[in-house]
Amino acid sequence: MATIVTLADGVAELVRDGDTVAMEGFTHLIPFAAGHEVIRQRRRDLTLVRMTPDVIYDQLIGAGCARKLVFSWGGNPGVGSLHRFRDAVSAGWPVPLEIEEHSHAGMANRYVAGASGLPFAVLRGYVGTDLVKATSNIRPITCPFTGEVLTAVPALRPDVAIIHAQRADRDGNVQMWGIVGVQKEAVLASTRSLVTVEEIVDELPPQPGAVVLPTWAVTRVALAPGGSHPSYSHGFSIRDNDYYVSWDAISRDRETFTRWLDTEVFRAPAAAGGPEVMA
Amino acid sequence: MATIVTLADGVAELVRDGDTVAMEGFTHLIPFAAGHEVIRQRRRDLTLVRMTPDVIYDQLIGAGCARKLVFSWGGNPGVGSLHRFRDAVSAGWPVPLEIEEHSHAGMANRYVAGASGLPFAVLRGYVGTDLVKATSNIRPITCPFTGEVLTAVPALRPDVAIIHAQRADRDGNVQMWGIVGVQKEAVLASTRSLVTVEEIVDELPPQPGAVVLPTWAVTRVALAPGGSHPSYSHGFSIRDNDYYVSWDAISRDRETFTRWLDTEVFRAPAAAGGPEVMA
Amino acid sequence: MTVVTRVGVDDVAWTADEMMTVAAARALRDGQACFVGIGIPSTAANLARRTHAPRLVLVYESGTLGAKPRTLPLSIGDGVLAETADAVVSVPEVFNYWLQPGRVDVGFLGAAQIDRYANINTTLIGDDYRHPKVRLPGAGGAPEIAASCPEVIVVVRQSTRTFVERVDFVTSVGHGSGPGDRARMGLRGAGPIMVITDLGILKPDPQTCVLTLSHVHPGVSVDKVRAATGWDLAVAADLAVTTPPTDTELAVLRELEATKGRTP
Amino acid sequence: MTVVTRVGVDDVAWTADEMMTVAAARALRDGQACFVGIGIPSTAANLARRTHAPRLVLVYESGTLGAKPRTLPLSIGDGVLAETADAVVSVPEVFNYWLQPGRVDVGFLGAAQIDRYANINTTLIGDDYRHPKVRLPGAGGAPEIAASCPEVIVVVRQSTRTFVERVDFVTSVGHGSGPGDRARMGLRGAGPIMVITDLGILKPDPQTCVLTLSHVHPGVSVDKVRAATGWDLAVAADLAVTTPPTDTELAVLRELEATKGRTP
Repeated sequence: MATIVTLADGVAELVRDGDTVAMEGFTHLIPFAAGHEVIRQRRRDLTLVRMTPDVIYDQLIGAGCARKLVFSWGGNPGVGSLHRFRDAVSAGWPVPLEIEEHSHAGMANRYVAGASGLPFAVLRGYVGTDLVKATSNIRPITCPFTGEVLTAVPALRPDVAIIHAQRADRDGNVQMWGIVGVQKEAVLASTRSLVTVEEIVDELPPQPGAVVLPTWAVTRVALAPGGSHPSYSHGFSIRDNDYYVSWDAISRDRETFTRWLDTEVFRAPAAAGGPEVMA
Repeated sequence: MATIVTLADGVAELVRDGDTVAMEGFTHLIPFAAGHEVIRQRRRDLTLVRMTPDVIYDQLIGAGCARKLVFSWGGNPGVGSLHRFRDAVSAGWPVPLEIEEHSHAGMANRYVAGASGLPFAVLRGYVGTDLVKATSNIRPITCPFTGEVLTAVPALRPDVAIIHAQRADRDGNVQMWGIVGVQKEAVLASTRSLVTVEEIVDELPPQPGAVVLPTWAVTRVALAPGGSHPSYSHGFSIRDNDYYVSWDAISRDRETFTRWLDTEVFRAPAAAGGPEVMA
Repeated sequence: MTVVTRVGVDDVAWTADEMMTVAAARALRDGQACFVGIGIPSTAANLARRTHAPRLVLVYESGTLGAKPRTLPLSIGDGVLAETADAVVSVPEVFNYWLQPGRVDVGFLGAAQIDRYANINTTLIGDDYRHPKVRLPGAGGAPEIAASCPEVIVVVRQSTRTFVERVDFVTSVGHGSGPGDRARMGLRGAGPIMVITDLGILKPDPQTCVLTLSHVHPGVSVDKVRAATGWDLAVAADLAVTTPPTDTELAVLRELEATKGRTP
Repeated sequence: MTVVTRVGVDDVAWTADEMMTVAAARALRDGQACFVGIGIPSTAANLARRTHAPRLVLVYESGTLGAKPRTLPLSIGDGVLAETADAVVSVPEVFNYWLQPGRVDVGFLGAAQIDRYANINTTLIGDDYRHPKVRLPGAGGAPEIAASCPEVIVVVRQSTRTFVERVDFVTSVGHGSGPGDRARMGLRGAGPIMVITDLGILKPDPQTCVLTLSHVHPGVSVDKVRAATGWDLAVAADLAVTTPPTDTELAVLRELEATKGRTP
């Protein structure tokens, strides 16, 4: 059963140096507040997993939290490149970053395999691309009935998944809706999970399009209203596009970035979720 | 794009002698009206696929429509055995019935593979059971990363899927909710599909828990209010348990059954869906 | 089965099925997730939820996670299960994301035949698959429940017809042909930890995996259980008598049975 | 890219990007389902839906099937896509149930580099994977769109930097190394049937699969296209000039662009 904790306590308890951490949210419901808390707690040597590492992972990488990135598309959506990611890959700043690169279909299926308790997933993918050479864990697999050769990818089994959702109830059942991405699979594939939410309510009202993660499939829930900013939480907030645009200039330069990190993350309080807010 | 037709026309167009036909609905939303129409149109040599062949398949088998049954659990739920199924298997009445037997997990994954355009699915299943000896298409598969041996089952690719849903709009988009079973997968795995619905509306109102099949993934939609009776359509009808109980006596005897077939199916009109009702 | 066994004082009375259901309910711990089939398992799980295990999570193979039915369902796919569930998922999802990874702590299974290693047959009676003496419903979700649930509890009425030396068809693997067999097959759950019958409770011997009588229900003799078993039944050194159903258990159970299939 | 190409009469004017977007929109047929990425593909698909293809089904990899955005989305996961979609599914589902079986008729792709066989690179520039000259975003959904959509249309601005003899990294397979290669690889879609640029339209030669100039946009010379191509570009015998954007197309396109990212 998931218990409700503060964001700071949740990160302190669940995220350890050296862990493999998946923060998911496909454009929508990106767990920025939790990511910033991971930076604030100065976690190191993380293997960061995410289909679409965008601004939040650029920040984590620039802050030196990661030693490896497992991903399928890394960019600032609608804006351009991730400068901290590039700097880490090409110049090793602030620490070298190993990469493991897949396609979206491959990553999604790797989470599905993890969520399903299977060691691998099968898909029609990667064939003929140079990803097969660049990434070691893409292998052919033969259909035992037709002889057709397909592609296998290994399950993802992160130590901890971190996602943001709209709501939880006091028992720790989690509800999210709108574009739900791969978050259910990320949570179910991971050993532990932390879910930040916009609000904690007595009862989850039925909601069209909602995915519910029962409390017994979640480890910790933390209140973090606005915790997906600058992405959005459908029904609660809208995307802050200016933030994404301005990130380009902030992240381009190591010094500007370091200043931003200091002001906006290290000196900022945990976004929300002090015990008083939880009442 | 799905077009809206009468049930009689839909069955006449989509279901052909010798076809592999999947009628799905897991206790809920069982397409009885469509099944009766298949009997009325005297289809023959069908390979019937269904996870839980219950009363509707007992009726189709007893009416001589099937030459083969692919399934994972065959019974009259909460009541007992399927007498027409037993009679066909053991005495070949009215025609011999070949069977291909799986587990639920195997059947569900076979539909998933079909829906996904893959030739097979992988699961942890069947190992150590006599199903492996009884059924030819269950094979071991080795994980190319860990060396672990798992089980593969081939994709299901029926010629036609038939399901019942609560609603469609006039464009042929289909909406169902409550226990949604394996119907989406059955439709997506099949070459053609027929969906009977409780009502056809101008616009599908958002509905918690709803699965929507877009019109471009469906072949034909037919109006058949009450078309899931004696099973139920969540929000429209409740299960007619007396029917299930009384089926035991009706089906036990060939003559009683033949009389029932004549009165309740052959002499009954298509449940609904005449053009006038569709307006 | 409506034989009433009168035990001790005259005003205490319950049927053997009631004792079996109560014993099955007691085997469930609060907070566990339980994969429930229709019939006695569903009744027992709902009884447990109304007595000592209010936070028991009921998972039905129809895809209802955390169903809290107000009335006893007639089938695993009753509307009351969907209406009261924490989440309703597709059938592929319930098997792949929930059962297969071992997320559902306990699986409840029935049996048409069960052997000394708790292997289960629900497929057919007879020795020819193509021409069975009796054709049974088949596997359903049982093989993978037996494979993947961390623990399995079997609930079945005891007779020599059911408790056989060797099942005619292994539908669901218990302990295979003995110690170490599950591990060799790659089955990740512990398999059947308990078989609860209308006469008593059997548990696999920790050394041999052979089902051994650990409890007799009140008023049932060991000889009676032995006579209802198709192999030479061993009896545990510390054989106990099952605690009789309490007044509360019986009252709640009977109230529950009366709601069966009723519209809530 | 805001260069205005003035063509013919003085009052007709559009940018090269507008011509490219209009040409891309025209390539979509009514009733098709189209896998849409953000940027020009999304603009073109939305333009098509507002002009000649009102029943075009827009599928975004975020899982929105049949999105009908009232404003141009800023990302593939904007709320307006979910709100207006026929169905919102999970990301694994959009790839497994919808893209992989070939249910989405047309895939729209961009490119950082594209070669004569329409193989696409969106991963990196340079010849050392571990130490690239320029690191690009990577694959995203493109490899499987290129593999599984029955048809692929590439939309990309044309220059020798982009149209190269050989891509530095094959992120998504076009026609591989020539005729028959897709079939040998087991790729089930037809691959790129058209590359639409700001200068013209290229199509794979039916015999050789080599991209060949089939259209030049109004006011663009063949020499200009050749000069923007990193290989010796062949020209189709029946080379045509693209029909200029109509007033309606331009008006709708500009109105659409003005809505970008606006709350509807």
